[in-house]
Amino acid sequence: MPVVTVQLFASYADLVGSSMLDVPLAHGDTVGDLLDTIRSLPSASGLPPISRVAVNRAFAGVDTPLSSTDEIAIIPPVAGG
Amino acid sequence: MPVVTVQLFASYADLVGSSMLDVPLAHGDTVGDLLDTIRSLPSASGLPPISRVAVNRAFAGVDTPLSSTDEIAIIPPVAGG
Amino acid sequence: MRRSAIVDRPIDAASLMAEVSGAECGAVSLFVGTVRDTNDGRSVDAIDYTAYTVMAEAELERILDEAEERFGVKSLVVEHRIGALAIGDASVAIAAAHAHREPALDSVRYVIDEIKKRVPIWKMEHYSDGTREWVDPAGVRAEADVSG
Amino acid sequence: MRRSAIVDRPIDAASLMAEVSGAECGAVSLFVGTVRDTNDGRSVDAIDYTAYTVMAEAELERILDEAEERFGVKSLVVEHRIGALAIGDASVAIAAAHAHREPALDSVRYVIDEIKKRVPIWKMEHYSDGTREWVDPAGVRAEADVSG
Repeated sequence: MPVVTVQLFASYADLVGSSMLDVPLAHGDTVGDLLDTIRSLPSASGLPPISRVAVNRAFAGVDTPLSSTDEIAIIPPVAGG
Repeated sequence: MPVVTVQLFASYADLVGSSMLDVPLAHGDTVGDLLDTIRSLPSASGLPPISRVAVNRAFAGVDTPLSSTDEIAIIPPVAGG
Repeated sequence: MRRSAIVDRPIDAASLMAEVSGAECGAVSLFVGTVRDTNDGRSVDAIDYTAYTVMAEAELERILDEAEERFGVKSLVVEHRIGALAIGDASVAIAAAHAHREPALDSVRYVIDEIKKRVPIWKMEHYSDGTREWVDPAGVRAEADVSG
Repeated sequence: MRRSAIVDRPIDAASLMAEVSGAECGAVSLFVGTVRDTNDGRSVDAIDYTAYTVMAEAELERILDEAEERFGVKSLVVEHRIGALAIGDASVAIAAAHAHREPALDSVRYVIDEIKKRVPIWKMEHYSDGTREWVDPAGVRAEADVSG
């Protein structure tokens, strides 16, 4: 099964202890499937419920299909400004 | 009859040809009475309908009573900013 | 810091920003009105601003009172310039600071909106064709009998 | 002039104002967000800002697109700083210019409001008591496991 590297930032990176998380991705998986998989990973057990995912540098809904070449990040509550 | 000196500015001063207008004031006259008197003055015949009057450096309604010691001005449409 | 003034020298917007800023304020908002090179499609060379100065100062103070009352903003400075202004010159600047952004933004907007409605200041525009006119923002222009 | 950037050096708000200003613009609006010395009643010494920089830049561009579309403002510049900031440092500055004041004021407010909602930037506050925390504006603080 292919693996995608999901980028982590700020509190999420601290909670996981890394700025990257390797996540197995099945053919046809969507953002929602990816989040389910992340929840099942022991290395990600410290993460709170994830509210937002970015695919290729834009926010993406749970139905967005993923490919192994996508740039994927999970986005903690933002605090810019 | 006492006379009050009414201050004129900008277009009003240009239209009258002076920055002051002497206006007779009867005892008990209000702002509305003053405006009626101004309308009757030949020297003020060039003025458009006056929308706003200031008494003692604040806008005053037509029912405001006047005394001869008040600082009175008629205010052309403002264009600050 | 709360201050309002009618001035007859250039306005230094950066200095107004510095006046209102403080370690307890996370948001600073600034508005600057400048002389445009066109108005209603006519080419403008310069503007003379004139004021009923003592009343304009009193009215500005009342507007700052209202802004503080409505938005809780205590750090609020406004200057309006009078005299002969060239294209690009600042005619008015308003700076506000607050712990949070909404009061800072709201108070600046309130002050400029109220200035436009009620502060006794007038401007004569000098056009490129040699004419000049008192500006009536309501749209009814009073043709100045001093043109020439 | 339209430009957005994530920067890791001090923000010069006056230079942003100069960038957007022009003879055809009668109104310039500026918002500056700065580091406050207190937040939620806690004394703050400094803030580290971090970003998903490539996405933050893309999101800022989308926000400027939307502001231009909504308000017709073409002169719009925004910079957000990342890295270690001290009390009083500007973290974000937005400048807009337009012929008229409403679009200039509206677009600045739109940009800062949208930044707060959707630009992937985070801040860790360092408190005077030696602790530090990632700030969650929704109110649920994520206690940083790097405190010490």
